[in-house]
Amino acid sequence: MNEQYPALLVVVPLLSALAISVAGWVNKRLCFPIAVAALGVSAWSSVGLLFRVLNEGAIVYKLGGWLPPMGIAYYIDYLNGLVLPVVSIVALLNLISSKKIVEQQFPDKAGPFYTLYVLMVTGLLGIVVTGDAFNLYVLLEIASLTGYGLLAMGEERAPLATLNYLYMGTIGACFYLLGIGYLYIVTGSLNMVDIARLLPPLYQSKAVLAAFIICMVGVWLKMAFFPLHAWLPNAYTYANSASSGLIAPLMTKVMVYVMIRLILTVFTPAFVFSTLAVSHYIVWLACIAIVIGAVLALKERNLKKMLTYIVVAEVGYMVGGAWLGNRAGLTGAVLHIVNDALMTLCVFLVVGNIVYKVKGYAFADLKGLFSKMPFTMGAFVIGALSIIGVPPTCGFFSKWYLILGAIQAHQYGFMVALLFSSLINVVLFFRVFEIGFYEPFSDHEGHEHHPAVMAEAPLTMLVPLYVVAISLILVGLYTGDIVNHIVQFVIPKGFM
Amino acid sequence: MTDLISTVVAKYNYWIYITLMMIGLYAMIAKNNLVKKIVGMNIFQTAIILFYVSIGVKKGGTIPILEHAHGHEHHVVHAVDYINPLPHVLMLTAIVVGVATLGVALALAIRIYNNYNTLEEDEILTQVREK
Amino acid sequence: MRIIGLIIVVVTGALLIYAATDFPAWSDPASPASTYLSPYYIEKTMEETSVPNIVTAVLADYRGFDTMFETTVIFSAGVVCFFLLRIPRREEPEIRYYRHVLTGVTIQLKEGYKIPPSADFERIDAVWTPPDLIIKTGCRILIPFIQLFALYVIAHGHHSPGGGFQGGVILGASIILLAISHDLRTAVRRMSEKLIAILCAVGVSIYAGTGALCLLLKQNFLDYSALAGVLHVDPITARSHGILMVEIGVGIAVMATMIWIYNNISSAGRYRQGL
Amino acid sequence: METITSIRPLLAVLVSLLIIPLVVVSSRSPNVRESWTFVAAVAKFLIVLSMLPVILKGTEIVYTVVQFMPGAAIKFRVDALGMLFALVSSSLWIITSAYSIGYMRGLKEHGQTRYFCFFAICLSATIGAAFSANLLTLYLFYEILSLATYPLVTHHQDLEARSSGRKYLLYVVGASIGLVLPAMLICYNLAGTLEFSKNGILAGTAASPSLLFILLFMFVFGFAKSAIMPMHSWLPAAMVAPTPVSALLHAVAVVKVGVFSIIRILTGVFGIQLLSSSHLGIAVCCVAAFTILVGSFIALSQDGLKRLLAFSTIAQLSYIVLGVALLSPKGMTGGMLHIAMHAFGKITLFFCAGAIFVATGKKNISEMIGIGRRMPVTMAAFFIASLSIIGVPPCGGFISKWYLALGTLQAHQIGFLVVLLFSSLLNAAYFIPITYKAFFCRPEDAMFENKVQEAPAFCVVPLVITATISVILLFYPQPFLRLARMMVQSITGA
Repeated sequence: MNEQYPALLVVVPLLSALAISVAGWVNKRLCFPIAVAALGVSAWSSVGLLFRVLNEGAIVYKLGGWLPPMGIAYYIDYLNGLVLPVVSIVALLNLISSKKIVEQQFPDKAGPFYTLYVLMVTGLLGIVVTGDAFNLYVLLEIASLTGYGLLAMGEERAPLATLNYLYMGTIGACFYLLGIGYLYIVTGSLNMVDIARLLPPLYQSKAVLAAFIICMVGVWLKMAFFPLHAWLPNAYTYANSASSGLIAPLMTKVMVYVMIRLILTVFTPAFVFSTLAVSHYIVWLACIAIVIGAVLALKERNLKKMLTYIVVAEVGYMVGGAWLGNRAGLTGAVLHIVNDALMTLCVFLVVGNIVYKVKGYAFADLKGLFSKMPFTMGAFVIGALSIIGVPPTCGFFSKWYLILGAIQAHQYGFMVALLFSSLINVVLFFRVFEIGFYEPFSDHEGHEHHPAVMAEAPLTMLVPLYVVAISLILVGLYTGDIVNHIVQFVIPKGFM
Repeated sequence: MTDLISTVVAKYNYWIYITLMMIGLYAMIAKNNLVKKIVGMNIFQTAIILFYVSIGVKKGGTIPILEHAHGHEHHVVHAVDYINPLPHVLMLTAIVVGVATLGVALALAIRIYNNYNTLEEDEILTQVREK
Repeated sequence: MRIIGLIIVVVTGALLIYAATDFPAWSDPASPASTYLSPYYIEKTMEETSVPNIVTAVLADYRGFDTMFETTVIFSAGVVCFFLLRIPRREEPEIRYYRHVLTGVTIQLKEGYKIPPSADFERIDAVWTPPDLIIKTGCRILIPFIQLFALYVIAHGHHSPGGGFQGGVILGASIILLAISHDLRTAVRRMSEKLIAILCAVGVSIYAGTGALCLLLKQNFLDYSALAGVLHVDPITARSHGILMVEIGVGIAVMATMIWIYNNISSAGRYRQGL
Repeated sequence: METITSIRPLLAVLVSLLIIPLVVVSSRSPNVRESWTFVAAVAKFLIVLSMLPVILKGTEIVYTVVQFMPGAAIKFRVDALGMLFALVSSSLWIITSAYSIGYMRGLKEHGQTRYFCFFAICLSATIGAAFSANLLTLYLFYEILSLATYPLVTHHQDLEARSSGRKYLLYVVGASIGLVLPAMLICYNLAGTLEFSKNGILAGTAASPSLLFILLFMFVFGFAKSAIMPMHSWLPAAMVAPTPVSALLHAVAVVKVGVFSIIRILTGVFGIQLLSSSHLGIAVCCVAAFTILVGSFIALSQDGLKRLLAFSTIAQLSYIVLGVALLSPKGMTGGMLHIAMHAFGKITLFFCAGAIFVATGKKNISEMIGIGRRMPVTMAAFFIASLSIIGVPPCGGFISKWYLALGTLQAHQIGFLVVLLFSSLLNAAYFIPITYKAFFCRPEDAMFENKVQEAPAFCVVPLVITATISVILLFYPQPFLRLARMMVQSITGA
């Protein structure tokens, strides 16, 4: 069974999604356990895959038994070996937490919700695991379509925000498809490794250049990289918290993975960094993304929307890091995919808990939360510190590599942007803490606060939250191992 | 000049797909009505399908279904006789994706119409702002 | 917005035109796309899968994994439409209308009153639509033939243009035609919502299940040659049969999803009389 | 230099974190809860003390927790300076714990469980910073300390606390992220390591003098806890905290972590060779001297007792920086010794201020005329401690000032000697009148007319103990003096 992990990873959630869909019509109570079991198997196989990659090196899995350029192959190396467990575990944790949210918000539609949820995870895992450029498009569409469905279920404004996302997402996916078409027309292949093998004589071709630009723009649209970010904040804010808890941590991060995959495997660094030599401009764009994201977040008076702008800024971190074009920067970007997925999950789970109990996420709803929901807020503090970048949480270490990369690449603008965003994050989060901590102000001299009644979220929501919060610190402490044993091998040799 | 004209003529499939695609893109960006945007999106997607299918065409090739395949005598198959099957396969996928996206987009549009009683984007935004 | 749109369109268009100058000319047999992978498919399909329709072979076998997800895409679109639109009916409306089919008399019922279940009465929603006999009868004659043709398209996909998607869409169209020519209630009475939803899942399950069966038979996922032992044929014929199995799955899934999406969108999730 | 590997430094850091769950669980019964704090404090002190003989023998204790990348790890190294600082803070934590009980219960403060938890985290971070072997570990504990102090500073949860909290964060966290973090990364990029070394890790790298200058001041101002002007104004603002917090954290742990960090930067990162050859030491001295004078002048004009003490602290902290930046062995010894001497003196002063507040509710000096009649023990302790800060016998402060003065002479910097002496005059000018008025003026407030009525014993006993230690330190300044000398010896190689 060991060698079938790559197939299990995707097929088990797919079949389970179908089973959930049927169970939704037969017995609704079965949906949740099936979903948990499916994602549990996925998580198990993804971890198993990671260990196989660590022991044996890259794995090729031939679907249908056909040789790669003819058939579709899975190609698992250190990069997706690292991203896969993150995707599956984040999805699993949020799934457990979403049980109560679904029961509260749309109990009738638990069946389709879990179906879409598991399908989306299938799509995301497939995107990460596949070695075929076109297959990636199909899986991208699965993840997107289910994502639209999940996001549109929310407040009154959710459908409109989601429709805008759908327009942008479709343009993005179509651009990607077109870019793959351009590559196909000049190379005749769809397999990523094969394309990379065929490309070098064509580096000067205008078609390859256009293919690269179109693919990048498509992927940037999907990951909400500035200035293509406008769809993200509304779409994530107005969605129900079970969906935003899945999509906010994973969708943008998986797209960053796709970008790094395109740069490293398909177009190869030789083309991207030497032939093109535009990395300076992209890094500057990333700086602007970070600064704009931070400033827009500062403007918001609403916790969830503030967090979505932080997501936009974090995308700038990763794009900038990847485009620094040196070892430290790329290490930082890859590490930040992992860390940011966990951090974002942490804060969005917190929002989920708050919405579940308080029924709102505007700043005014957060008053007195430290005494009302001390455990939730405790985890929020850890998540916030990680986003700010305080050691020993993991956010610090990816930021460390990113800044180191910026210094080595003499991109001091990027360094300043990162520090600026860290400082803004301090302001952002402590503003929230202040509201939760001080308000409502007691009328007399500060002593003898009214003991607030504790109204903590249920255990199924707290346990995943604490697993994430603790993992933020553990991942931080084991950064050295992650870098030495995994990330180091992601980056091609000869990369400075 | 003749060169230019012959290039333009020889690649007319590309010019058509680019034109169609840009029409779709423009509609998605500039139109005010949400359904018109959806229509634009479909044109956009169809343009890409046209592009792919036109890659598959081969001068002198016929549809990629082998003739006399199950006959008793063994026929030698020549690749030049048949057009490229792969783009057709890919576009079957893209068509399905297009249909699926269309369905989801329309479902969203219905939800929006239920909420705001209009599909004009500016009117919806005024309503949103008023709240 | 118009000006921004125009600028974006011009810039993008210029980039695409610029790139297109490097492309091979239209229908050039020497282009990389035509010389790299496609000769392999054209020349080997018959001996490797025993399917003359190369598109079908590539679709369901060489790139069968893509196609499985393609089916999943359409399945998820169906689920999304249902998820977003379906309004679960909790309570019956206060006033309901029934029409006596034979006489065309409309009956109004207040809450609490019921009519005996009988084929003579049909439920209508507020608006009274006159039954158009010609259209109804015409469609009722047409639909079986459409469905027969659809089955042919699915089954004959190995040898002629066609296959699961095409056949499934035609099959779905026949039911949608019923819904349009009569009303949604009639169509739903023939194929209930639950049946459609389960068929969607079953269709995709047939595809993914075939793949998983290969997995259980100690081959890679979707490697139909593993079925040789079960079907008692040689591995190449097994591939051909495997393709047929997944095409049937695709047909069922596409049909059911088309109907499901139509039902939800045309009635905005209320499942009343539809358009 | 011999080194041995031992887990004891890590234990010393963790012991106070481990009791936090116990404190939370036993929040219903305050006596049990406070006894956990005592257990942790004593355990921590004993662990630190157990390492003292090893250190005095000239051995260093090393322990690596995790290695992140070459040259950057969470790693502990206990040397003489770290030992000195850890000894001071862990011993004073025991005393402060006792005082906290008296103070918090005396005022019936809310959120006492939270208070004791964060106090424990602060102490962990302090010890961690003291034992840090490299800049990364130091930064880590520095940040933890900053954040763990925040809930203590803003303990009252009112508007004033909020604005002070903001100021505190802006200066302390803002400077560390905005200045120290990039400076640290630039260092790492230049030197490839962050491990403190005897000669300084930047010595021998290709850094230009201007870059060195910028880096040095990024560090000096970035470690804003040292309250060097212009990064000082968080300290008076932080005085809204309950007094035990001000006493231990804003006279001992937090501010001294800032100064300690600067010492590490000067000696371990830059190295005295590099500093003296590039004349950067003098630049730091000038900033410190400016802070000393201005801080003392401002203290003169303060009426709030705790604010006065805060400005006095600002000035005194710069003594330490000045001493080390003089780069002369005597001056460095004096600076390091001043960490201990000032700690015992200043904590006594804060304890007195708190005791006065608990017993009478007075915060301002102008309201304390004649208070000596009601609280003679407290005011006597106050007098002794203020003598120690001024730097006259019979108190420990005299020794460190003596060494500092010798240090200026040794470095041939007569200007700074003048600064030191003048500032001592200023110290006397703002401390002596308080005691004088307390004992020798007619009370204006009727409540002082009554007979002796001190604060609760939990408040008074600790301040008597610290005042006594202040006196004892003059006659028996070991082991602090020996540790300081060992450190200086190992740096200068003399």
